[in-house]
Amino acid sequence: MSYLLIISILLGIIMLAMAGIAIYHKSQVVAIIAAGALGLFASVMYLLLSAPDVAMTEAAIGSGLSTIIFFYVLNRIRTTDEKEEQQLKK
Amino acid sequence: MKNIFIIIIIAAFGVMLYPLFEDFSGNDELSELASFYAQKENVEKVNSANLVTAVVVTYRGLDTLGEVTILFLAAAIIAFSLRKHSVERDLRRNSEIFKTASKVLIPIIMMVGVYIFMNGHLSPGGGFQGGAVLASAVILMLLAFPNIPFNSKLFAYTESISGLVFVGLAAIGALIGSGYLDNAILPLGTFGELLSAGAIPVIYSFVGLKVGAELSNILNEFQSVQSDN
Amino acid sequence: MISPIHIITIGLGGAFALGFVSKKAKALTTSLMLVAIALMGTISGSWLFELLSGGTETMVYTAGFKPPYSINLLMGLNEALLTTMINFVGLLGGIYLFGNLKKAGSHAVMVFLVFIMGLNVIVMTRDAFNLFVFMEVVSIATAGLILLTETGKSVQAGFKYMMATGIVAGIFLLGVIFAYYFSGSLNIDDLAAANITAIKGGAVAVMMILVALVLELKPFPANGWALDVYEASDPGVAALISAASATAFYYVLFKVISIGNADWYNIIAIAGMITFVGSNLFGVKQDKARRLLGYSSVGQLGLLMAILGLKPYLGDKLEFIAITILVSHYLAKAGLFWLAGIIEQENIKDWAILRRKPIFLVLFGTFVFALIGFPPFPSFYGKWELILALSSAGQYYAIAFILIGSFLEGIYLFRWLGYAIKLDYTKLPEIKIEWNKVIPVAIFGVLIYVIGAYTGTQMSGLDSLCYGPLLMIPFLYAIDSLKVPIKNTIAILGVATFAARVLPGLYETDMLRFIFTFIFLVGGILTLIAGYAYKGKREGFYPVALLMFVGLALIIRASNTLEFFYGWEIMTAGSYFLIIRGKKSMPHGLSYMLFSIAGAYALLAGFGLSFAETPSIEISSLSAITSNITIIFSLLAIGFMTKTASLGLHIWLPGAHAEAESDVSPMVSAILLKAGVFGLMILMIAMGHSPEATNIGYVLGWLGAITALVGNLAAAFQEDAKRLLAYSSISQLGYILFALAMMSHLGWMTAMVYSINHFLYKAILFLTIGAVVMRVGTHYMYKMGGLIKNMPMAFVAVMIGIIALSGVPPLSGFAGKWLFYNAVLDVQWYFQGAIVFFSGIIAFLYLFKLIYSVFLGQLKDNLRHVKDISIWFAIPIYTLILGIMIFSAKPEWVLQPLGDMVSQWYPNSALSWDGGLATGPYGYWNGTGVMITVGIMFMALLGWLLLVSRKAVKVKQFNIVYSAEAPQRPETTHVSYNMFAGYNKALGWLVAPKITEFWDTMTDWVHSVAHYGRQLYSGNGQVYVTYVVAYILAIYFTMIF
Amino acid sequence: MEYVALTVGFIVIMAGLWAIMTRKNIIRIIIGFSIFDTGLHIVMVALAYVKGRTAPILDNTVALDDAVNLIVDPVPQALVLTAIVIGLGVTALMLIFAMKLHREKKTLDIRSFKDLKW
Repeated sequence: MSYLLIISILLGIIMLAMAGIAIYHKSQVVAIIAAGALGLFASVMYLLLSAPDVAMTEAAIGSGLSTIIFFYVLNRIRTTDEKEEQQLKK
Repeated sequence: MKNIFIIIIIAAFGVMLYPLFEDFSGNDELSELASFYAQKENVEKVNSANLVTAVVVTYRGLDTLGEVTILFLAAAIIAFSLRKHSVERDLRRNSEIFKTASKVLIPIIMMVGVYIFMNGHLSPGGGFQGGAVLASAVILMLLAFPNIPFNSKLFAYTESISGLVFVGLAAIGALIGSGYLDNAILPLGTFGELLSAGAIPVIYSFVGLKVGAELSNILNEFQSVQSDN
Repeated sequence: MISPIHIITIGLGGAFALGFVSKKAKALTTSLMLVAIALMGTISGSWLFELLSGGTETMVYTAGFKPPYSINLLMGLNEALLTTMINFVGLLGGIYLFGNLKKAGSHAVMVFLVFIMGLNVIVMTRDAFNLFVFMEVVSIATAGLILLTETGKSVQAGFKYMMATGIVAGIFLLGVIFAYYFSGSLNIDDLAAANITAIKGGAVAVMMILVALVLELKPFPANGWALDVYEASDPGVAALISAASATAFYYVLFKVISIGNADWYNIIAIAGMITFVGSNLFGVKQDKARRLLGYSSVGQLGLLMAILGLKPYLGDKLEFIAITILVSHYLAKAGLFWLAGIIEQENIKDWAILRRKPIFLVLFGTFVFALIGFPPFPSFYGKWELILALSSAGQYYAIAFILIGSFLEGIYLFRWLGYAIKLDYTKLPEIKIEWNKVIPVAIFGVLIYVIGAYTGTQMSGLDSLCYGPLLMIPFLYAIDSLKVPIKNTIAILGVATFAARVLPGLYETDMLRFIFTFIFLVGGILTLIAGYAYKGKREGFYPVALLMFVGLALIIRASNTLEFFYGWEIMTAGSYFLIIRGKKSMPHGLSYMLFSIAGAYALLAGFGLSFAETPSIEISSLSAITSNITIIFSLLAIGFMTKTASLGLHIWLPGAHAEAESDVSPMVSAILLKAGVFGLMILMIAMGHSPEATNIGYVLGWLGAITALVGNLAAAFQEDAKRLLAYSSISQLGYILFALAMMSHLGWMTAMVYSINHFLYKAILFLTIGAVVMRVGTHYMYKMGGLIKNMPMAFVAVMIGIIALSGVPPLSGFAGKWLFYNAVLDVQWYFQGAIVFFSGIIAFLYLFKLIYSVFLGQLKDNLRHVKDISIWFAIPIYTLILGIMIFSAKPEWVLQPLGDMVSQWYPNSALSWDGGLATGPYGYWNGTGVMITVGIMFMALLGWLLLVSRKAVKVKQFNIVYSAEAPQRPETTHVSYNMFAGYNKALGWLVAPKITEFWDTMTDWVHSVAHYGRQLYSGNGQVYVTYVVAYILAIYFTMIF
Repeated sequence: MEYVALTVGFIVIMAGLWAIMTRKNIIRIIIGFSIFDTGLHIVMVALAYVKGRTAPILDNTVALDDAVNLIVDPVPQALVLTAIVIGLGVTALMLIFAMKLHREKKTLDIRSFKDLKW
């Protein structure tokens, strides 16, 4: 077994764990971060698979920008929810 | 109960994927298509050192045109569907350190972005990656200086001009070159230099600008959207 | 020629350039977009023109490399046609949505333009991954367009759409990438050549690609999301999705299917047929207009999918069939969605609003008939060729599925049309007319006729006369705002001109056709004369009446089955509109239409099978059939018997005839029913001589006898005069069926005498009773009575009518009876003959009731001052009476040449004629002689009666009826109220509405299946995704096992 | 190694599907789509790999003359590039829908958006 193989298996396990967190973690924020991390680990794997272009794209777009967009939306949804709660309290 | 049904479905899906796995045997050599791209005389026809870029911009340039269109569409849809809601900025004060750092970082990040898409035919990266980096500079700006006016017109014009240049170059290829998106309408230059590979760096630069502008627009719309209540 | 690639240049360049136009110049932006689409359309249109006029198709290469190294696009005839269609509907759809787009601003305009451009590319591209990219472009643009009019529902629908297409796109991508892995190419043509299905993994990859494309066509049941989109998005957008997207995606499947192996055709055919039947079944229960259109859209796509899947059996007809049905769907569905947007009524019952602007109703009707596949629309020819080709290939299950699906679609479409025509609209608002919305609908409405006419010219075997006379209909519609007398004169002149051209030649050559043409056309003229009695405009009557008569004339003229079927459908459409004009006719119109469609499909299947036997569509070639006779003969006979209303297929008739207008009842009873008789005769002439047909004839004989009995019994128990006559028609047609089924010389002579007779007296009776009803304002006989003094003309007419009907000498009914007994003795059908004889006696019951309770007895107070029937009714009535007299006195004028003709087919035991004396195997008879004898006897009796009655004492009205206290409901004391209660007790079980119950149960069953079935669409987007995945798996596992 | 990647890719795809079909929160469902996409990308890159070869960029280490024998397949990589960007567009749009749905009913539970049915 070459060390590359071992690394890739480790990466795979981490990625599956990330996917699990993204699906099942109670906190939305953690879930979104986990989904982004899944993309980041995937881009490491792309590097191993001799695909630097893809790795860059996945890191910048697949995990970077989409995570940011997720957060923006989550933030909006939360603020409305909070406002409502405040209104309810009043 | 319902989940059991879905477990069965997913398991069946796995069963369906299995033959793909079973008949997968890795690659020992390039496919016929890829070897064509890697052959010397063909590489010289396009003259791009990064073969992925050659494929993306030239051989499969029509896909890239579609891809740019998708971002364009997404930006347009987000723009017209969120426009109805009031724009009201979150005027939070940011720390001075963050602001100062941002002032330094933003130009650097932008430079990096430009570098990435201009060298797309030589090294990893290209218009999309560079554009995304540009957009991240814009995010930083939005976060650090939430009250500076976002000049959406500038972005819109950048987007339109870049798109038109892309389509225009493509059409010129069909008119004077040997086909739509032919990169040989500009001099191919010397292999491995910045000004080589014909229209590729030009196209990729404009793709970069366009993607950067579109992503910035999208982010800005998300940033500025405020709920009705 | 401009390279087709510049469709992309214009579309995308235009979209990008719109960013420069000021955000405030919204109208300008939208107009520029329309210019861009028009330019794209010009390019594709010019290619279409070029390729149609013999140009060669062109392959566009990009990047200066040949495929598979770069992406290529093809502009062939199919691509040119489809891109032209897409751009055209895009242009009109853009005009339609002008207001919405303007309001939403330049970004929405860009999305619209890119949507149309993307559809163009997916039609043209030959590269699998490029297809993926532009499919994504289209689905994202679609999601954007769904947001164009933002309601809670449209957002929900959009999200479900994105979820479903997200999965579909993922599966497609997975398939493409593995196809590349196994074949080394992304080019569709290379993938087809590579035959990667030989490897199991390759087969899975191909399956994923194809199943994703199938899913894009919204197969049942994985299509809940699509229905939501159709329902909730703006109708202008739904029109584009249904017309433009569906067209493009259908073509994608069309070109990509070649990468699969032969099994795939079966899978797609089955998926298509399940979709067609399933979604039309669920549509039956739907009452929201746009969702119903969604069901219909999905169903039509299923049909198209099935056609593609049946490619191996369709041969070179495939493209013709697919294009005609696709074009009909494209025009009709876009038109219907646009209409839905104009009138803005969600419930289909509120579509009665269309009558506020009758031109919209015409458009609606046009689209409905085009969807079902009536002539002269393109889909008619498409379905015809489809069924013929499938029959030739022996694909009977496919035929059954397609016809059942079409029938189900007919149920809801015609119910809807009925609502629009009949329901009250006075409480509904005015229609807002926005010209940018009306013009596209109108253009599509006109186009569908133009394309239909063009398709007709492409069919071999269709005489140009088949659509020439049809031009009368638009003309009559155009002058619909004139008064009745003018239009009536024009209509009569039209029919008369046609009759004058056709009839003289036929008398010499073809007595059979002469008689039927005479009944159809001269009968038409006579019944039209009654129309002068109507005042005002009588809007819409003349176009549809003429439609029926043209159809009838076409049936007679038809020399091949296509022409025959064409005329049959025209006649059905016309008679449907005539019937549904009656005040309470909505349900009856629907059941008439449904039985007619079912009958027409039986005919279509029969013609298809006969074509498969002979390969010819000539009617004469029916006689050359040697196998499958039983099934072909039965199908055709059933088809014809829906029009003759034989027992079991009769339930539409009483209501339809009774509720029709006074002059329409004779048209649909005396005249229209004969179309079925004519059809049966044509059938038996061609195929009656085989032993199989003789066996069926035996069954038909029994059926005719029972129909005669039950019809007469039911007639006897009616309180409604017109309903009584309607049941009487059923029974008389039973006699005719019985006589025809004997398939002997005497039998046929009997049938013809009955037919002529029935035409004469039923026209007289319906016209007279209709005229009486117009005066007294009720159908119920117990509300009439004693009218003899006010209406002597009507009384005489009814009396002559019932004498002719009952078969008492001297009128022609007697000739019929005489021939009948001879014929029965000849073929030795004693038992059936006895039933018919018995039912003849029952006829006296209702005839007595008819004349007694209407004309004799006490005159009602409220009817004391009614006038005699209108002179415009009296003229045709007395002309017909004259006809009866002539026919009774000189039957040899008609029967002798007819006999000669019948002898061609049935030479044995023929009648021999010696002047007026007819001699059969069991006796002889002389019409003139009988007439004179009976005349003398009648005069003698009458004289004696008059002599005796001078001594009669008149009884005062009040000494019986009001002898005790006043009854609760005075009408119940009328003698004809529940007149035959005793008979009803004895024989009523025979007419218990078993058959009606049977059909009701069938209807309920269909409805409850639809009701429970459609709960599959729970509305939860996640569940729909599960369906999509399950659908993929289902296909996968069927492919394996 | 490519086997590992392929296996992981397939499992991630199925995990994404699982999330899409079982999670009730719309944001989670969109995350599911994002996971599903990532899985697809991993599979695509795995298919491009050629044993022991380097990236398809012709620089000093990869001689132009012998590139055919030195590099991995650039085609799937180019396709993934496109797919990633498309995925971003789709995700952004789905999130817009999520925001609008939330605005409508103040909830993100997919089961409460069943106004259209039958």
